[in-house]
Amino acid sequence: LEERLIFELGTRETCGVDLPEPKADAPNRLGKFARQQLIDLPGLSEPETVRHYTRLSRQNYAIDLGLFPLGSCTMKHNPRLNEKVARMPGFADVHPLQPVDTIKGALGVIDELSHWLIELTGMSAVAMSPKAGAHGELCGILCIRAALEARGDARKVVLVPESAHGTNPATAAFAGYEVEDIPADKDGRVDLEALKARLGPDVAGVMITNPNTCGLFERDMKAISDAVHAAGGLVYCDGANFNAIMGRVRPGDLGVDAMHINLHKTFSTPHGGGGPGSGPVVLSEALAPYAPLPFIVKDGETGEIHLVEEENVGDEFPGSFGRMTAFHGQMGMFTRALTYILSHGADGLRQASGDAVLNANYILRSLDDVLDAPFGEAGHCMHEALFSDNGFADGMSTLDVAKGLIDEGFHPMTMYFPLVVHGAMLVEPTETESKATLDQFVMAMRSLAERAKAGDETLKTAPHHAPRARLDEAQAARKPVLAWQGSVEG
Amino acid sequence: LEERLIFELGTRETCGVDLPEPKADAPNRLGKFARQQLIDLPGLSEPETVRHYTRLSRQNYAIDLGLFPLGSCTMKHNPRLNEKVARMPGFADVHPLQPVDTIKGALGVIDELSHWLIELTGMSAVAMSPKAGAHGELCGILCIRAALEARGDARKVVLVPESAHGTNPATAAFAGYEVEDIPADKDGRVDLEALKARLGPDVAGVMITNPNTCGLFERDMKAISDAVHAAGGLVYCDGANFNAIMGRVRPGDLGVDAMHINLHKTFSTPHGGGGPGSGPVVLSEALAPYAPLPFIVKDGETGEIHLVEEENVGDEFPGSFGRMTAFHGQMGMFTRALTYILSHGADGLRQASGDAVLNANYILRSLDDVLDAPFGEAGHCMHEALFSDNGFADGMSTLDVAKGLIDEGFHPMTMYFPLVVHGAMLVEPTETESKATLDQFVMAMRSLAERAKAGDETLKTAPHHAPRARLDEAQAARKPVLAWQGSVEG
Amino acid sequence: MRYLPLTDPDRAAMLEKIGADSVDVLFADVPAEHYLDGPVAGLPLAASEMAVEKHMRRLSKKNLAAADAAFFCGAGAYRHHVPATVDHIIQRGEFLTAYTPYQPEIAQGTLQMLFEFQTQVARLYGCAVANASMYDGSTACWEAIVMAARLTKRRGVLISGGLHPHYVSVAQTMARFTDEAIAYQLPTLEADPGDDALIARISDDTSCVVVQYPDIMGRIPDLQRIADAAHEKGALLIVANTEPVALGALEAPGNLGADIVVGEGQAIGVGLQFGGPYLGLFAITNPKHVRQMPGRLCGETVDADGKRGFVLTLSTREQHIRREKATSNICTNSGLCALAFSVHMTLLGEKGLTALAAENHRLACLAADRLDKVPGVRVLNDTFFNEFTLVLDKEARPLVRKLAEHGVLAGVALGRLFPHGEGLDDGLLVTVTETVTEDDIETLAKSLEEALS
Amino acid sequence: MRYLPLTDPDRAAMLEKIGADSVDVLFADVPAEHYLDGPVAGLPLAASEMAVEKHMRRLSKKNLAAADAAFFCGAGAYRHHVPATVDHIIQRGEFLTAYTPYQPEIAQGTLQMLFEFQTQVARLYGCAVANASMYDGSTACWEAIVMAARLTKRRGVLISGGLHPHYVSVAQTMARFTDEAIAYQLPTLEADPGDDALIARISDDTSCVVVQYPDIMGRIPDLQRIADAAHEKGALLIVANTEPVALGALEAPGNLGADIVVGEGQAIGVGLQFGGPYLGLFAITNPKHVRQMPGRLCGETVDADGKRGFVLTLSTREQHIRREKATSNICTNSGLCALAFSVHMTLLGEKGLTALAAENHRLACLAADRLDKVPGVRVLNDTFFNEFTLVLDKEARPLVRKLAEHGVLAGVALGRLFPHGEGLDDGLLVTVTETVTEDDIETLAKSLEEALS
Repeated sequence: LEERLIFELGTRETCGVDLPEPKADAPNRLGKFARQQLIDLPGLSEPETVRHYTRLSRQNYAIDLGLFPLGSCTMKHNPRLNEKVARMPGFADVHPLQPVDTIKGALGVIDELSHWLIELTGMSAVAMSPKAGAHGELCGILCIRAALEARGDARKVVLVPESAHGTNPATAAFAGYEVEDIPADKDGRVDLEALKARLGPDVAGVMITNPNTCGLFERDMKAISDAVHAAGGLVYCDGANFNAIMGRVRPGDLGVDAMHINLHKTFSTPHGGGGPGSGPVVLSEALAPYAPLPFIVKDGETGEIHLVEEENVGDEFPGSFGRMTAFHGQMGMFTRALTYILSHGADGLRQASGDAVLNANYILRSLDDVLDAPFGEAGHCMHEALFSDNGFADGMSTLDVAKGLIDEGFHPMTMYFPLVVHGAMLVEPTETESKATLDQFVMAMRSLAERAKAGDETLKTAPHHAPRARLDEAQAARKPVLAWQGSVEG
Repeated sequence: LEERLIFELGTRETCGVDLPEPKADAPNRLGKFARQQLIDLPGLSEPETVRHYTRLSRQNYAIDLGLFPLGSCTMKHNPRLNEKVARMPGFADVHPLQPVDTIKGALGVIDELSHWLIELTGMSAVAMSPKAGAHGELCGILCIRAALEARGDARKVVLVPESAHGTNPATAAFAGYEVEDIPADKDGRVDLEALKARLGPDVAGVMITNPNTCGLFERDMKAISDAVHAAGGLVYCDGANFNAIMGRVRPGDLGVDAMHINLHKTFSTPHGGGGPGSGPVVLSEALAPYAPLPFIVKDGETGEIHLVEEENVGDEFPGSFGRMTAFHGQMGMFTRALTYILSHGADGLRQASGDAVLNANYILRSLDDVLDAPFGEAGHCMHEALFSDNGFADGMSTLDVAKGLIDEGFHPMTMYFPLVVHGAMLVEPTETESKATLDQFVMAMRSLAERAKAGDETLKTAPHHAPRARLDEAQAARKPVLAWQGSVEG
Repeated sequence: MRYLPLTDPDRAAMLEKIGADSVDVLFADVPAEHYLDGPVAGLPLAASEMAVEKHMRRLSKKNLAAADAAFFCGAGAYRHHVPATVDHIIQRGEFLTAYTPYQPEIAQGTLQMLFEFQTQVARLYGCAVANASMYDGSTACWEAIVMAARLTKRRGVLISGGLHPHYVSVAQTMARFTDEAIAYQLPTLEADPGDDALIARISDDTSCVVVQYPDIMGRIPDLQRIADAAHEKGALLIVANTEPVALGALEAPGNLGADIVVGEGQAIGVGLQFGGPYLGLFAITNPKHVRQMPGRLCGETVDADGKRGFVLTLSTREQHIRREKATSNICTNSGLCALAFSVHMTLLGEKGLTALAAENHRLACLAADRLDKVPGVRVLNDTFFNEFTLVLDKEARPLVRKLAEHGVLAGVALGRLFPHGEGLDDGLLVTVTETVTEDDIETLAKSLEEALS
Repeated sequence: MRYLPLTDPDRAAMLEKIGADSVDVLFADVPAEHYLDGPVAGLPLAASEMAVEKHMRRLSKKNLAAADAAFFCGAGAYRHHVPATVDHIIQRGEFLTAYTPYQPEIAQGTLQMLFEFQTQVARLYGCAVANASMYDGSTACWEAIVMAARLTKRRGVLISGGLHPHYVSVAQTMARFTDEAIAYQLPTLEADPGDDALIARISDDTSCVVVQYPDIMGRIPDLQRIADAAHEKGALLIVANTEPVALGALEAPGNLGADIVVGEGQAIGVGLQFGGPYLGLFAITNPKHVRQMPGRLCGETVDADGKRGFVLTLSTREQHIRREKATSNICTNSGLCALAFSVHMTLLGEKGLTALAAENHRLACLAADRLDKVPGVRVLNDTFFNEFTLVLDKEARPLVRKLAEHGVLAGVALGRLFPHGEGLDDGLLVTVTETVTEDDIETLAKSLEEALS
C-alpha cells in the first residue's frame, strides 16, 4: 500500500493529453511576460494517471465502504442519480455569465430548490450563494449586522453556547463581533436563564445550534428567540443538524431569523474528501431584505424568474448587503440537492429524519450500559448519540477507542467534541444505515468499551489493520513539510 | 474482506427502486399464466447495494490497479473516453430495429470502423456481427465452409497447430469439421513441411494463430497460405494477437482469407471480468460474398450507407450464409473501438504495436538469465515472452510462481499455455505499461525464480496477502454448488 | 500518444538491454517485402481526446435517441429505466478492467457476483442451475438446441412460429453446417399462439421444441401443455424469453415443465445500445444435465484457511481444456452485462420486480385499450404482458418510417421482422414499458389516427 | 423510499429496544404546538428515479449548453476540454464519498492527493507553499486581503481596476463589516492596464495592492514593477489569477515579486457548472507566513512504523481549535475540485500545460486578428493571453443577447460586469480556448459583421 508521489513517478516530458506541438514562430501577444522559468511539474501518461489515483483512492475509507458515524458531519448515502443529473450538459456545460435567456433552466433549479428550503424551514427567503456551511454562517451574521445597522443599532456582541461548532465563534469574530460564551445546563442544553441574564442593548444576537451538538433538541428554542427578540437582538441557528428535524419542525416557527443549511449534510451532496459544500441561508421576514447578491425573484403572476445582480438591484432592493462570492453559488450542489429532495418528497424527507433519529436512539440504548452517556437520562436524543470516556481505565482514551474502531472496519465517530463532555464520542449513524450494520457497529463498540475499561494495551497502538499506523502529527506541525521539494525528472 | 451474499443481506420486502404499489384490481391480460410461485429474490436498498458491490469490487485485481500480464489476453489500458462515448444517448439509447433513417449515426460508426479494420488488415470485407473472438472464429470457419460448399467441395478436415488456442479446435468441431493437429518445429512455429505433407483434397483449410501462442511471428505465413490455396483450401488466422503487428504487417498481404479481431484485446474495449467481447472478422475477396447478415454496403458514389438484412439480401448477395446473432453485433464495443482507433490514428497504432513488442522483448531479455526461455535463442519475440519451469526445484511449479506474483502485487501471467512448453509462463505486458512498472515486475520475477529454483516452501502456500488463500477447486468440481440454496428472509 | 507511457529515453535504454538497434529490428521475422515502413497509408493520424469526442458526438447526434421520441419498440430489445447506481458500479475499475477470473484469490469480486447472478437467474427462470452468461439470447437459444441434441441424441428441432425470427435465423444458419433438422413455420396473424398445431408436429425424432414466452407477437403460449406433449415423446422443451421483466408477472418457465430456459437479459440493467452487447441467459431444471451445459460456471468452495470462496468450475466441459470435444466454443461471456443485470436485480428484489412488471402491464393494458379505439386499428392479442400486436388496415412498415419523421417510434413492423411472411405486413408490434407515459400513448394514438385516415 | 434501508419490522424491533411506542415519541422534546403531524403541506411526495431524472433533464434542456453554441465566454470561468479520466477518478466512491481526512490512517488517498495538489499549485504560482484549497477565487482573494492586514497590521487595501468586479464586490461587501479601507477605481477602456496610476496610489497605509494577472480585460500588468513599488512602501502584493492555463505561457506571479498569489482553479479539471462549485487557490512566497494562512494544510510526516504518510497540520490556525481567534472561518474546502484539478494537471504535466497554453494563445491571436477586421470592431489589447476586449461601435449587451438567439455566445459584455461603469458599455470580452474551432471564429466574425451593419 505504498504509492509514490506524482513527482517521483512522472517526468517533465511525459504527457497524458495529446496537444499540437507549439510552434516557435507562432504569433505572440504576451508582451515581455512570457514564462522564462521552469514550472517543474511532472506529467504522467493516461494509464499511469488512472492507476495512481485508483491506487490512492483505495487507501481511503468512505461511506460507499461502510458506516461513517462522524457526529455532526452527517455522512449519509450519496445517490448516484444526483451525480448523473449534475453532469447533464445543460447543467455542467453552462457559463455563469451567459445571457439570462439561455439559462432559464439553471434559474429554474435555483427557484425550485429555494421553494423547498423555504417551505421546509418555514422562513421567508433564502440566500443561495454561500459556498459552504461556515460561509452560510457568515452570510447569516452579516444579514443580522446589516439589519441592525439599517436601524442604526451598532451592537457589538454575539452570544455563542460553549457547545457550538468552532465555526460559530470564528464567524462572529470574522464579521467583527465580540464573542461571549453562554453556559450549558446540566442536561446539555443552553441555560435559558443565563442567556436571558446576559441579553441587553449590546447584544446583536445569538448563534444556537439546534439540534445541538450534544444531540439534543433545544426545547426552549422559542423562548430563547422571544427573549432575544425582546432585547432587540436576532437569532442565528446553525443548521448543520437539520437532518434530524426536517419535515418534523420548522425553525421559522421557533423564531429563528437565519439558518444555514449544509446541502452536503442534510441533502446528500457528496463530501468529496472535504468539500465542496454549499450553505444556503434561509431568512426570516426581518432579514430577507438584506440578503446578498445575486438572488432570484419570481413574478407571482407570470411565474417568470428574474435574476437580480448588481445591475438591477438598484432601488427595488436597497438593503442587500452585497456579494459574498463570484457568480451564483454552488450550482452543481443545487442540482444534486434538488434531485435528492424531489426523490424523497415531503413524505420521504420526514421519513428520513425519523429513521435518522431512530437509528441514533437505537445506538444510544444499545451502548448505554457499557459506555457513559452523559445526557442519556435526559430523554431521547436526536440524530446523534453522545458518550464520554468516563469509566475507561487509566491511560485509555477516546482516541484509542476511535483507532480501535478502524481495526473493526468502521470509521471512527467524532472525538473530543462537543467540548462540554470529557473525552466525547459523538456517533451519528444517519438514516441510510441498515439495522444489520448498526448491530455490527454496536458489537464492535461493546467490545472496544470492554477493552478500554480493562486497559487493553493493544488498543494504544491501534490501528493495526489500516494502510498506516498512527501518524506523527507533532512532527508534521513542528517542522512543516507542505510541498515536495525535489526537482522532477527532465 | 468478507462480504455476505445478497441472499444473506437482503429481504424479499426490501427494495432499492421506487415503483407504484401494484393495484389488486388492475386490468389483467395475462390469461391464466400469472405467477403463482415466489421467485424468492432478495432486494437491497440503494445504499446497501452500492456498498455491497463496492466492497466486492475491492476483492478484484484489475488493470486499473497494476500490471496484468496475461499472455494472449492483452490486458491494456482501457481509456475512459471510450466509456464516455459509448454512453452518449445517441449510441446508448437507440433501438436496433428503429427505422434506418433514425440510425444513420450507428451505421456511420459501423462503416468507419469497418474501413479501419479492412485497411489495417489489407482485406476486402469485414463481418461485424460476431459477439466475441470464438464467435468470430466460428464466423470465419463458416465463411470457409460456405465458400467451399458454393463450389460443391465438401471437404471434411481442418488443420490446427498444436499450439492453437483451445477455441480453434472447438470452433472447427462446432462447425462440423474433423480437427487434425499440425506439429510445431523446434523453434515453436508451424512445421511447414509437415503441413504441406498433410494438405490434400479433404482439407478445408488451416487455422493459424499469428503471431502464434509462443509469441513468435510465423515467418512462413505466406508460404503456408500459398500451399493451402494451391491445395484448394482456405486460411483462417486467429487474430487474438493482432495487437503485436497492427500497422506493421497486413494479414491480407500474407494470404489470409479470414481473421477475427478481438476488439477487447487489440482495441482496448474493457474485458469486464469476462466479457462482453466483440469479434469482427475480416475477409479476403474469396470469402467476402459469404459474410453473415446483417452487413452494410456503402454506395461508392453517394457515400450513402445501406443496411443489408434478410429483407434485402435477396438476389444481390446470394452467398451470405445467414445470421449468427440477433441484431447488429456488439455496437457498444464498436463505438469504443472506433474511439480508440481514432485517438491513435494510423501512426499511433503502429507506435502501439512497436511499444508492445519492445516491452515484451525487454522482459524476455531481463529474465532469460534466471528463467528458461525455450525459444529465446530463436530471435526476438513479438508481444509476449514465453518461459518454462525448466530448472525449478523438485515440487516447485509454475502455479507456485504465479501465486507468488500475487503476493508481489502483480496479476500472474498466463500459466500452462501454450501446451507445447512444459510449465509454460506466457507474459504479455502490452504497450500501456511504463518501464518503471516493467522493472518492478522483473525484480519480482527474478526473486520468484530464485525461490522456485531454491525450492522455497513458502511459495507452495502463496498467496499470503490476497483476499483469499488458495481455493479448493477440486471440491468445487466434485460437489458443484452453483447456486445459493436457502430461502430469502420474507 | 497519451496512452503510451514509454518515453524516448526509455525506448533507447530498453533497446540497448535487448541488443537491438531499433524497434523495427524486433520485427525481423516479418518478411521485408510485407513489412510496412510507416503508418498505413490513407488513414488519419492521431487525434486529441477533444477532437475524437467531437467527432463521435457528431455521429451520435445522427441517431434519434429513444429519450427524444415517443418510444414503443421492443421485439427482443426493451427500454427500461436503469438506475444510475448500475452504471456507477459497472464503471468501477476493479470490475470494468478485470479479466475472466482465472486467479480466484484476487477475483472474488467478480466470482461472488457471478454466483449471485447465477442464483438470481435460476430463480427467475424457475430452474436449478444457471450459467455465468452467454453472448445474447439468440446464441443462447442455439446452444440450448445443441445441448438438447447431445442429451436426447436426436436431431429434429421443432421451432414455434412465435420464436423471434432472428433467433430462428441463427438456428437455421447454424443448422446448415451441423446435422440438426429444423422444422419451422412462419406465424400467422391470429390471437391464438398456435400451441395445438405445434404439439401436433412433435414426433419421435424431435430432440426439442423451442417456444418463446411471451412470443414474438406478445402472445402467451401454454407452456405446461407443450411440455407435457414434448416429454411424452421424449423431447425436451426449450423456452426462450426475451423480456425478463415479464417473469415478474408470469409464472416461471421452469415451473411449467421447461427443461432448458434461455433468454435475453438485456432488459434488466443493460440498456438498448443498438442491439449489443447484450446478455444471454441459460438455465436448466435438471441439475444432472450440468455437465452438458455450455458456458462458464461459478461454484462455491473454500480456501486453504477454510473461508468461503468462489471459483470457475466444471471447466472440463470447456474449449480451453476439452478443445474439439468441448460443449461449446464459447470463451468470452458477457460478464459486465451480467454484473449490470445482477445489480439492477438486487435493487429490484422480489418486491421491485413484481411492481415493475405490474406497472409495465398496467400501462400496456392502457395503451392497448386506447389504440384499439383508433379507426383502422385492431389489437390482435387476447393475452400479452407488455407488448402486443396491432393489426392495421394498411402496411405497417412505411407507416412506422413516416411516424419516425415526427419523433414517434411506433414499434416494430412485423413486415420488418418477417420480410417474407405472407399476411404479416399489416402487423405492428407495440411495446409499452414503464418508460412510456400516458402522454406518449396519446401521441401514438393520435399519430396513428392521422396516418391511417 | 429507495435510500432508506430500515424495514417496518426493523423499526418495530428498534423502538422496542429503545422503549418508545413510535418514532414520534422520540421527538418529545419538540414542543407539541410546533411538531408537524405529517409531511409539510403543499409539497410533492416521493418520486421514482425515472420521474426525477426526467424532470431534471427537462430543466437542463432549458439551458443552452456551451457545446451547442459557438462559445467565447470567460471573465473568470473558462471552458477547457476536461479529459474523461478526470471525471472517472472523481467519481471513485472512495474519493467522492469520503469526509475531510480527520483520521489519517484511513485517509491517505485524499491526503497524499492534497500534498501533491499543494505542490502543483505552489509551483504553478512560483510560490513556496499553497494550501489545500479555498471556496473559489473571489473568496480566496478576500482571505488574502485579510491575511495581508494581519501581516502588515495596516488597513489600506488598494485594488486595481483590472480585478474581476465580482472579486472587488466581495471585498467591498466584507470590508463593510471589518476595518479595511478599500481604494478602487473602475477600469477604463484603454490598452494600457494602468500600472502607473496604481503605483502612484500606494501609500504608507497600504496593506496590500491587489492586481489581476491577466486582468479582467485580458491585459497583462507588469507585476514586477508593481511589486517593487509596493514593497518599497512596506505593502504586500497580492496577485489574483482567474485563468491558470495562462501560467503555462506567462511567468509565475511568485517569480515576479508577488507575496500572496490567489486564484480560481476551475479552468483546470473542474468545468463550467454555471459558476460553482469552483476551486480557490492560495499560495505564498514566504514560508514564514504559513501560520497566518487561512485554510487547510496537508503536511508530510511518518507513521509509527516509520512509513511516509500525510496529515492535516497546523490546525491550530483553524476555527475548530482556535474558535474566535482563527485565521479564517473556512471549514469545508473544495477537496473534490482540488482532486479534479490535480488529476488534470498530472495528465498535462509541464509539457502538456505549456502546449495547452500555446494552443490557447495561438487561437486567441487568430481570433483577434480576424475580429479586428470586422467593420465596427477594434481589438483593444496590446497584450493578452486567451481573452481580449473588443471595442464595438455600439453597446455590447443587447448585441450579446441577440447573438445568443442564434447560438453564438459571443463573450461577456463589459456592461454586464460593470453596470455602473462609464464608457465601458461598448466593450466585449472575448475568450478563445482550445475548445474554439476556426469555424467558430468565423461564425463569430460573421455574426458580429451582420449585427453591426
